[in-house]
Amino acid sequence: MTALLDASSLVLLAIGALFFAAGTIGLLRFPDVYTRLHALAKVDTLGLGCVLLGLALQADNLAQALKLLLIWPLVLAASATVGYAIARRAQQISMRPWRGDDA
Amino acid sequence: MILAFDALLALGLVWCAWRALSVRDLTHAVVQFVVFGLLLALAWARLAAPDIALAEAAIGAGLTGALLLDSLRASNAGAAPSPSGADIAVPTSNLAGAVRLAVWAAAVVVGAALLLAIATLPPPLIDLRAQVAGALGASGVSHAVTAVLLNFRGYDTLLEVVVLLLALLGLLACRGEHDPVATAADAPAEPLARALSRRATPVLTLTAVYVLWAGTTQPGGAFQAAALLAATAVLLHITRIVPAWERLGFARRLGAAAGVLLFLGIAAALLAEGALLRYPPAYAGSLILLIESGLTVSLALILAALFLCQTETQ
Amino acid sequence: MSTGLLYAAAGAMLFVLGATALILPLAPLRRVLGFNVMGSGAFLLLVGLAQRDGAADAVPQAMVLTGIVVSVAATALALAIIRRIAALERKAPADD
Amino acid sequence: MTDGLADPLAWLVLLPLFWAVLAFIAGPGRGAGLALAGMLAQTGWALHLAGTLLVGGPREHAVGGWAAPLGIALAVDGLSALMLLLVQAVALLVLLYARGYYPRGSADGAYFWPLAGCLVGGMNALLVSADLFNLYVGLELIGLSAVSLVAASGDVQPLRAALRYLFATLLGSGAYLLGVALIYASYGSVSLSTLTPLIEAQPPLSVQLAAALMLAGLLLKTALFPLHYWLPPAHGGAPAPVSALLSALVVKASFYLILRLGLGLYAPLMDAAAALLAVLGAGAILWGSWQAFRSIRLKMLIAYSTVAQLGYLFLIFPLLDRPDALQAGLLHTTAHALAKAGMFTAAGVVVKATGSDLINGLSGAASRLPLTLFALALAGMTLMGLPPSAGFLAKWLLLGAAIDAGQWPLVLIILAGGLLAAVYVFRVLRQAFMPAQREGAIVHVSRRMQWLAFVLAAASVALGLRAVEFVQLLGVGWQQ
Repeated sequence: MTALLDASSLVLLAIGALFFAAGTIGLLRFPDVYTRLHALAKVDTLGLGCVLLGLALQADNLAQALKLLLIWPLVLAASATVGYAIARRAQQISMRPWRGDDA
Repeated sequence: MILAFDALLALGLVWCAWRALSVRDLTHAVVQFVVFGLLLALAWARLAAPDIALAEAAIGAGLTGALLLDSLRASNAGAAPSPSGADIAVPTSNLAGAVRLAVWAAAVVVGAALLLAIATLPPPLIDLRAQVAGALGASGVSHAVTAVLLNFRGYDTLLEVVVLLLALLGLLACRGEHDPVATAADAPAEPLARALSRRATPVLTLTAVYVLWAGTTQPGGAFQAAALLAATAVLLHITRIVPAWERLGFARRLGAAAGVLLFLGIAAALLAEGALLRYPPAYAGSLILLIESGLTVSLALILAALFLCQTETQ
Repeated sequence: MSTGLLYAAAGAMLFVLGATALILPLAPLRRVLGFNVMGSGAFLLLVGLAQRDGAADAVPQAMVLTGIVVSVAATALALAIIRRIAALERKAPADD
Repeated sequence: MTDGLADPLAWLVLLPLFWAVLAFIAGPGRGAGLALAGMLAQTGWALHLAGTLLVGGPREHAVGGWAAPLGIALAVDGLSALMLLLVQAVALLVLLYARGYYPRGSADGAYFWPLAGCLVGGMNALLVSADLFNLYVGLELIGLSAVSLVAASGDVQPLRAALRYLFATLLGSGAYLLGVALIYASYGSVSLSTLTPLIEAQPPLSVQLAAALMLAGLLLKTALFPLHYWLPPAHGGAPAPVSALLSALVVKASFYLILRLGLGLYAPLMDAAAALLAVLGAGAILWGSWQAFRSIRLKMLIAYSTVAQLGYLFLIFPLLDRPDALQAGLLHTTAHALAKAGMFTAAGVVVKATGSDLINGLSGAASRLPLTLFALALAGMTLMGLPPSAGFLAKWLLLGAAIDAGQWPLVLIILAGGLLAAVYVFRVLRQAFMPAQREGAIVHVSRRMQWLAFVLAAASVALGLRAVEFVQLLGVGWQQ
């Protein structure tokens, strides 16, 4: 049983780490603010979700696991708001979205 | 492996601090500083100091960062664009250059001496940890940091909350009588941010109460709870739900001072027990919780006022 | 090298960096940043060295909590003075 | 031995904080009566404390009932009891003066009362503390309230001075805090009574570095030449009651701490620093006097005179193995505090009456404000060191100790300093006795303010007549 839990938690953590890595590379490599936000959203939703689920499986008791899982919706709400605010501001100051190398 | 992580984090801290102090653009510098604060919170967690990590994230990075950003916004909002990066410019005279060089040379010497002193440090003669552990049972709380903060060294804390109240006094004193207060500027509030801050308020308040209550047995306490409440007020302010505080009316002054007064009063009353802040062991727990509850309200009001009463510079 | 010593060394460097920025005639806001970095460095050194054997020590931790609150108080006061100066200068520019 | 509810140590710290907080709640411009009642009670407590000390010797107070090193200890000996008395007496008189200076309901002094309470509370906390970290909190309390008081006048120039002062004081306490961190790392305690026996003549590098950092930080706060750059604009630009508090008391608080640590904790290390401190002190006397002589504004002259007079305090360090030197230092601290408070309050009267701070504008002041000019002259007597003032006695003792030790350069500096003080004091007096060029309007200034300035200045002279009791109290807790 514990072996199964450990294994699944390991897999979830690995998937989470993968999304974090992908999102970070996207943040560094993408050409404009809108695409970078897009990359970051992956980190917060899928990446963090997987990591939290993986950690919850390792928790000592149910209360601890629930507290860990509670982080997820809170971060989701915050990141959605912040992402929206940044994109809106970028639009307000007339930042044009990237349309390929000719832009 | 874990030491490698620590080394990376330590390097990151120094790098972020260096960037915050050296990049040309001040906005960039402040953002860099907030990142520094968040990394610092991680470092505190690594040093087995979750109380400090909480305080650093909420006060050091959070509130200080918000204050700094708001000051930048206020100074950039006016007509005259201040050359925000001018301070890093090349020294104008030879003398200024020489002074700069001398300061840096002194800094390198002091830094090297510090590192050498750290490397040659003898083992300490006294171990207070054993004494703290020994006296913990009589302190009224079971969390060691809270016991030191409110009992063994409660007198420090008493003076420290006066320092915080003093900062508010200083802010009010240097503000002109008819100065406009900060009226978070031009653009209308983000609708989504408004919705979020409305919904977050009850959650944050509840969390603050939990953090206060938890402080007696585990990391948390009045300062962290107050920082959460103050952050709520700041959030409500920057989303234009709560206006700036034109003046600090009697009720707000009373609220900001009541916790401090309560702390002072309890400290004085306990002189009857033979010494300042000498809690009778049977009542220590309740008295500490009473002080912490009062402090949470007052510190939250003070911290919020430090943000909501700043002058507008336009 | 223990975790505590590592962060203490980082703290020493932060202190020196921050103090340098506080001394040099930079923009006031930059010096406020310098002050905060300097304080953080001193705090890290205090706790890091006290815990160089690896065990947590509540006494310096409580001192740092006190110190953080003092730092935010000083920062708020400094910013209030800076903003007030800026406001007055904007009202009556160039009387320098 | 505990006094329970009647413990003077605790009340000297608590009372000013109480009235500060209550004055804040009462609102802008209020709290003067409360402050004065509090100050009166504190003066009573300080006298009572001095009395018990003369009978029962030094006393301690373990806060929270926890003995050091776990808890924080408060401790008072002759040195701190004298300083406590000085702080309460000067603050009481200056606050009485401030009540006339800030008209009721004016915006100017709106937050003076609570800020003054924090300042006095911070100084008392510093004077009774025997714990290095607690001393740090006390230093910050003093520093931030002093800066706020300077900033409170709300004009650009004082605000700039306040910012400069704030950065200096924060740098000073930062260096001090790093020293505390190094001490805790080396010994595992911050209690003075625990640490003092542990430090030997050849301590580890960390302790030497800690001593150097703490000394440097405190020197910056005491504004010892060449670290005085922040003082003249702050002390010269603040309103008169604030200048008086800052120049008379605040710089002395950090000097007290240097003395306290130099005589106790770091006594084995002080030999290395003593010569340097004396040289800087001599520099302060020469440079401060020269700048005072060159000032065109009265309050700047008095501020630079503070820079110069602080120099004397550091001449005592190479002579500290003689009991005379400590007595001279404390006598000078007290005499200068009273004289400087008298000078700044008198200057405040002059500025209010004539509307000008220029020394050239003083012409005719002697005939129009005779009492105030008499106060300036009396205070000047103390600064010059003319008998029978306490300033004379301090310099006499110091001179004796220097001759005794064969420190001829010090003798020369002490004598030259008195002459230089005479030059700048007479510059003011001469101008005041010149006939007025034109009859400018004189604003009426309350008699009470004029008398208070006079009382402060006269006290600096009269103290010389009570020197026996002074020395007796100072001796409590020091083996002579």
